[in-house]
Amino acid sequence: MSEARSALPNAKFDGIAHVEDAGLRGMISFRGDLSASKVKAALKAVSGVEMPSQRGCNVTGESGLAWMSPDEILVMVPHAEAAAAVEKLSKALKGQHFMAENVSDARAVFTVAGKHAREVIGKLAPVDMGTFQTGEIRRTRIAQVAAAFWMHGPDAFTVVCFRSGAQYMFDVLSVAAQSGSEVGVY
Amino acid sequence: MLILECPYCGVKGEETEFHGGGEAHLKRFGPGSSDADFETYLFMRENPKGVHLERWRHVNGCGKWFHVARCTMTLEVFGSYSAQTLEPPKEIKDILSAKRPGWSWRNFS
Amino acid sequence: MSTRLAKGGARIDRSKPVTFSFNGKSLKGFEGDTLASALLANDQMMMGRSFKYHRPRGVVASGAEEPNALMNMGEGSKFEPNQRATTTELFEGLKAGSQNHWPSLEFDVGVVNNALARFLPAGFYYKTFLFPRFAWKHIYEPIVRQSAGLGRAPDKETRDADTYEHFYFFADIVVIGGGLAGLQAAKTAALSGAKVLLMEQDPHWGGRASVDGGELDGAPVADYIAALVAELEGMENVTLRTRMMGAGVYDHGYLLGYERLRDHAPKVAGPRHRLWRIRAGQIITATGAIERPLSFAGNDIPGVMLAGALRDYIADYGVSAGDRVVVVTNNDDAYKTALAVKAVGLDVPVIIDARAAGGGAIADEARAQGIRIENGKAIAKVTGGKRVKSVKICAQAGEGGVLEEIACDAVAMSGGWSPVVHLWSHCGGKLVWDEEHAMFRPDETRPPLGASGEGFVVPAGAANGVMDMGVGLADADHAGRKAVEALGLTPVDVSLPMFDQAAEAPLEPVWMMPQGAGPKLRMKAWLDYQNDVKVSDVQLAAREGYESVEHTKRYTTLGMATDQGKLSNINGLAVLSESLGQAIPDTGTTTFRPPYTPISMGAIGGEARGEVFQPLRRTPMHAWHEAHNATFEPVGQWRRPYAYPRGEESVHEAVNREILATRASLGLLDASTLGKLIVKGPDAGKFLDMLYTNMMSSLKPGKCRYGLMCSENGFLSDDGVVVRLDEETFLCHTTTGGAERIHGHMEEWLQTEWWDWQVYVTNATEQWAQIGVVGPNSRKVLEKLGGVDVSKEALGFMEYTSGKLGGFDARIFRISFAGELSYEIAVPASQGAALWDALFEAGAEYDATPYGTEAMHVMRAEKGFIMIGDETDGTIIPQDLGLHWAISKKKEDFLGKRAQEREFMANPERWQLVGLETVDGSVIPDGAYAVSEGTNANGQRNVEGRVTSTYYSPTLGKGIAMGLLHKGPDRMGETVEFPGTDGKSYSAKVVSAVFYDPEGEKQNV
Amino acid sequence: MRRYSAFAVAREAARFHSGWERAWRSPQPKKKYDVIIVGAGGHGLATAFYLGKNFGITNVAILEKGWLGGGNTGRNTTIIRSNYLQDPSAALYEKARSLYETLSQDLNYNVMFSPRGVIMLAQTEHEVRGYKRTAHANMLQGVQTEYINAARVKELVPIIDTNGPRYPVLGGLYQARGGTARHDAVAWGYARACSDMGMDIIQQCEVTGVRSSGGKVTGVETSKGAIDCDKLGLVVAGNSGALANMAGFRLPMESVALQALVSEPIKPCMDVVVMANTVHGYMSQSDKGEMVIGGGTDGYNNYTQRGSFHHIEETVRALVETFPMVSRLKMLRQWGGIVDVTGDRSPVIGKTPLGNCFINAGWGTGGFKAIPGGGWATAELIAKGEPGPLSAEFGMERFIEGRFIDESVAAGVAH
Repeated sequence: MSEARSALPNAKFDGIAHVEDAGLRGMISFRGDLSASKVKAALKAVSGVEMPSQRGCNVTGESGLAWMSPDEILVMVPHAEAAAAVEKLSKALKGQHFMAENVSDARAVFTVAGKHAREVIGKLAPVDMGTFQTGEIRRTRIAQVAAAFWMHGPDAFTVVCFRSGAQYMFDVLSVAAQSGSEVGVY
Repeated sequence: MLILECPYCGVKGEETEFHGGGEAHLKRFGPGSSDADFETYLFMRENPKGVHLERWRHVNGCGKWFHVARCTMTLEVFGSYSAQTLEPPKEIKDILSAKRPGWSWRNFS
Repeated sequence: MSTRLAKGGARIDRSKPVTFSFNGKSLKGFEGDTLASALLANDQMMMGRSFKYHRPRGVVASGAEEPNALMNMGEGSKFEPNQRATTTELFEGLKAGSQNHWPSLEFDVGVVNNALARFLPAGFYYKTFLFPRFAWKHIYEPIVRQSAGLGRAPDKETRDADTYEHFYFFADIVVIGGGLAGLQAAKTAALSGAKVLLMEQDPHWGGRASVDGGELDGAPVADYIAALVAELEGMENVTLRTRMMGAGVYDHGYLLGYERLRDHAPKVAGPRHRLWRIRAGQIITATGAIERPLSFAGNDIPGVMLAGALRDYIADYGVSAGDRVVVVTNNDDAYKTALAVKAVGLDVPVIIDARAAGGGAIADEARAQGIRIENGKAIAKVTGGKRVKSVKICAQAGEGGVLEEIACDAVAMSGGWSPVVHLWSHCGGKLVWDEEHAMFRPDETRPPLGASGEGFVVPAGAANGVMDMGVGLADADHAGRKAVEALGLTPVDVSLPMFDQAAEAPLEPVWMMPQGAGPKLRMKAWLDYQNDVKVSDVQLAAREGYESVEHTKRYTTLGMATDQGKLSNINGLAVLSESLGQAIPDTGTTTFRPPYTPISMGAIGGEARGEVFQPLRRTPMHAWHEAHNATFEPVGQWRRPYAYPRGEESVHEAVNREILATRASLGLLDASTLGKLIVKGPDAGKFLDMLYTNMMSSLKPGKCRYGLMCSENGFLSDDGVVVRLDEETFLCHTTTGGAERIHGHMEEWLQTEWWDWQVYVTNATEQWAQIGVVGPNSRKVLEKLGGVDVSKEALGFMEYTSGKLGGFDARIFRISFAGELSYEIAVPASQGAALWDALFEAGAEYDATPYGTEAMHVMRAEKGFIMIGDETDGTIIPQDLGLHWAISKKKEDFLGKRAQEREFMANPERWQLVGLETVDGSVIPDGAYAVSEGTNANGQRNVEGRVTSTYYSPTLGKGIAMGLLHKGPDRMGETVEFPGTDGKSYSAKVVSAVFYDPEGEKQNV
Repeated sequence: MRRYSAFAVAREAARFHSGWERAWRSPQPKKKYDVIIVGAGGHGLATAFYLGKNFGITNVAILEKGWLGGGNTGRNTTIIRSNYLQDPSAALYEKARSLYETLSQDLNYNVMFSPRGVIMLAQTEHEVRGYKRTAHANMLQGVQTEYINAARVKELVPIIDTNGPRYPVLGGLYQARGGTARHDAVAWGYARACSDMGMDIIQQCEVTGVRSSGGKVTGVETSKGAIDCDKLGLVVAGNSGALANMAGFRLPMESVALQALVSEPIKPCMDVVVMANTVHGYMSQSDKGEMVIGGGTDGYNNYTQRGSFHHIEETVRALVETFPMVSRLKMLRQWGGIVDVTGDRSPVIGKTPLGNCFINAGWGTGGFKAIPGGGWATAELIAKGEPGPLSAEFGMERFIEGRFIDESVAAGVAH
């Protein structure tokens, strides 16, 4: 079989910020009792990071955990390891009521980086980008679709949406990053 | 353009992150119920001028349903609370009593 | 004449000339000019024609309140009508043209309306044009429409060449208006630690504060402003924006900021407008005040201007409106205009002051300058046509007997000032009538209420009715403090500059000039310039019983023009109140609605246009479809291939070919859009039993079952195949449009009704690319890929397996929607395109044919399978469709069960699903109804059924249809009539809905 | 009543229009009326008018808490059409539309009914089928409509972009005799005619209570005192819930804000009314030249007559996409009205739990076009005490029986 493909391999746009397809990421939608120590241990074992607090996001490299709701965590691992991670979680939590569903291919991931990256997001999402910080994840709306984002570095954002909307997301981010559209507030 | 606070993820978001779900605390009537009860459950609405208890979902967010106490005349929001309850909690009732003395809504007051 | 003065003009740069054109004529202005000031500098006082009477109109104001000077601007894909000359910054190459006239501004045929004005009073159209009946639509209305309207419509094929965007911004305190009050309020708020956004609609800070000179703390006002701006610019917690208007205040502190980025620099790259969607903790409205005209006969003749505007043009642009300027007023402020005119060496023949006692200290100053002042006098009439020629003076107390005629070429009028209360009022802030200053100002005890139930708007300075500069600064500081306190912060003390204001004589309200003016004068005294509403019109409305202010507004169109009554509202209210013999506050105001001044539709739409107008969802195989000439159809936000025409083939021919190829050998369908919901947990079976009409808890792992979902109101809402993946896990397929809806539906019931049930749901729709492999050779092609045993024995009909199919991580479902041997293969989306290619490669020897949604529809109809959205329309219950077999009798409860027991739902008279075959093989038109004898009580033809799906079946070579028919299943073999809108009637025989392979032999091989 | 005509205007011009009499009287309430109508909006006034005209009942008071015609009658986008799918709706709206044809003459007041045509765009295959179905239904219902193709749409509406990148126009349902009317004039014309029949229109008179005894209404309490009546009609749109509450029953309705906006006026560029349901926007051009644009409803109960701006954004971008030149126009004014929406989004004209109290409500977003028909049917209901054929299907009992009148069908759900 051929190589697994992201929705928009190598898509790039340069304007007041740099927008780029981030390729495939391993993502597991985990639902369960987040306060259970067994669950915490299992999640740490597959991701290598501590359980984040409410709306928190602990990411190192391609792995990490992001708080999605009181009973949902997004587990991130390298794309090729997602299926194995699901297996590992299932084994560790056998007998418990939980769900670990591989949703890696249901997502598209972009990075938005540069001095005006905050403004690009701020044009599209109803979120106070003046106070947004590393370590937070925000699930919200970007233009007309549901999305989530966090910061993976200073002035650098990771944006996640559904795969089917990848082209739309790339296009709206590019429009928002068009040359000459600096707002100049951050 | 309302601002609502989701009691699950703590986000204070604008209305476009949410989806209104109509009147709160409806009692479901299933097979065996009377026609009148069933009609009331599906169609009859308080539609009050003033304090209203209603359901919202944080659809562009954490996905959770929750309840909101709101005034339909001023759009003042008194508070939001868990979806997993059959009546507004005491804190919400206290706020309502303080801000709208004598309030009542269906059989709550 | 109006002209450029030799000196002066704080806003213009005389070293930078700018060339522009007006009505095709090339003219010169300076950088910093507005279009209006540049036109005046070129002696172009007349700038347009009025709406109704097509009277010549000159500019009256210098800002956003201008009702007359509206222009057609630009060309081609950047053409835009109704641009206000007073707020249009001049730029090189600007092209403007005046509006609402034919053939030209100077000579307009429409002015005939003016001659007939006496026959065209307010609301005349309600009383006339009544006969003959057809004439309104065909004769009168077209004339009225052509005569009305203002600017030219953009060309019908115009696609706006500019771009627009939105921006979300959050601030503790937003100050609207960058005049002295706004700057001061922002300073107080910022020093107290609040995050502040300050916006100003003009390109300049300071508003009108520096127009009249004066000193603050011993320094010129302009210097004080510059220092204040510099101080604010240096503060981290302050954002300053010019060219940004506070357009509207909405609930919960939502505020629209309309930023005009490129209107003054159209050649620079970047968005033209940016609409800021601001969430403010507190809003301070420092929006200033607007001067009121006076109502005297001829007050609309070009050259009659607001006194403040006339002096703005002198101070800001070095432009004089005329050489001989008569000033007419009821207050002291207008005297400043007389002094300003005099100061640049032009003549003020007279100041006409309606007050018997005249003005205060400033009047003495004017007198000392040698200006003649006439107290207790009024203008009886202004003479002139396209330009003021003279004024006739009379006593204010009288009826207009002319005492004297004075030649002049401009009239500066002032009826007092009204605070700009629009933004205060948008969200429910109330007003109070200030008798002393004759104005409505914000009632601070009744502000608009925010999310917390507390007020969130604070007025400041002139917008709060405080016209005095020194007191205004204190008021602004107070507003800043109040807003800071409302946020729970502690305001810091800010020292305020000293300002010496000379004592002013009080204003005297003058609503008609002269007071006893008769009908002839009142018919020439304009209230609303643009819409041609006169004092006599409002009086007529009152006489006829249109007494509510809203009635008067709507009957006369007062305040409904593009300026939304900024100049006319208060004067109109006063005339109405007088006519009704009641106090002005008893009459009240009309409602202030956003936006403050009109904002571009482009900006409102923002980035959402063209390709990103709405999200378009694509499957992993989308690029292949595009490359293979697919015609698409939108299904929800998805776009699915409808058919794949080849060469010269029509879409219809392609559909037929796709069907025949599939039935004969092998068809491939991109079914990735089907919803796929994972339902897992100890209570998953119990949960699905409630959601589906069928019993799902009894399904064995590895098996598939077709299920129906109803709303709680009983109607069929979705269908699909449910697969039990393992003991605790189900995969529920939904329709293409249904995934998000059904996912939400499941979460709603789990979270709000059965929250103690142990079930989790995830929407895994897009994790999987899904391909329908359909046709007698489908098994062969899968076997060719290899890796999974898909034989009849290993994988029976309605069974599921998974494994490495040709190297792909596949889930394989043996289900059929076409009635053939068929499989649906799901692989992770990242592998979807590759599998699709692999199937075509392996299937080449079987003539693997891609087919689209239309072929899918026809094939399912040939099999009598229902389609959600075709057989159902939100009013259909499963029983109507003969789906009783899918409704569990054993279950006590499921969503919709109780509803289906209601009288009308259980009624055996409901129409039932049948098949239909036309007698002559033709295709029944979409949507046709079956008729029965007679008509109902409302005279409508009785009907007994309707077509729900109708197609040409290439398999059977004739038209087939499904439909709902009264007692249908009992009427097999009968013929029913379907009249078409094409004038033909279609006779159809009632048959079984399963047209193809009724025994199911094809799919069970 | 002095008749209106061009001649009358000319005669008055000679004396500076000093001789015009009041369009309607401003009376004090009497102690008792045969019928009290609560609500002097279009439907209330029309109900009163047809009570007088069709049944000779003129001892009628119409009570209005604000000013007549000041609710949704004066806040809508003035569209008139009857291309409804379901038989009961088509009958009612076509009755209304046909009455509009002669309303100016019937009332001697120019309501400017302009049958300029209404097109509902089909932009998906699903809509194509839905509108073809409606066309077939309309043919049998006696409603003149036709399904037209994209080229014909472009011919009728030159400013439309039928080849938009996202939702190309595939065709449309065209009702040539649909159109618009001057909304205020409809209320004013009915008011003048009612007043002329001797009915009392009492403005600034808020009903604060409904008095009843033995299951029958005896009168109402108002801000101008108690008034008795033999029969009571509640015709108060968004305030129906509150009135029903006073009368002691609940309604299958909720009140939400519906928004609209107008552009600045421009010279004529669009002669028909266009509704684009896929993208949620509709637009027409008023005689003044403004583009009149209708938007959507908020998803929550609201009595503030204000709505959320994002609905305006959705509507405007839909129109910019459908009519690209709109991008270069400006929004002059936006506003909201409170509409009462029922469980099946069709109106209620029917009896209430109180024997002599009747209700006309629940028009949602479509009340204006129905005014003459709604008034006609409600008058019949009040006069006879039982619904006539026009309103027979619109009683509240349909919710208990599960017998809905669902007009969303043609738009339907996606497949």
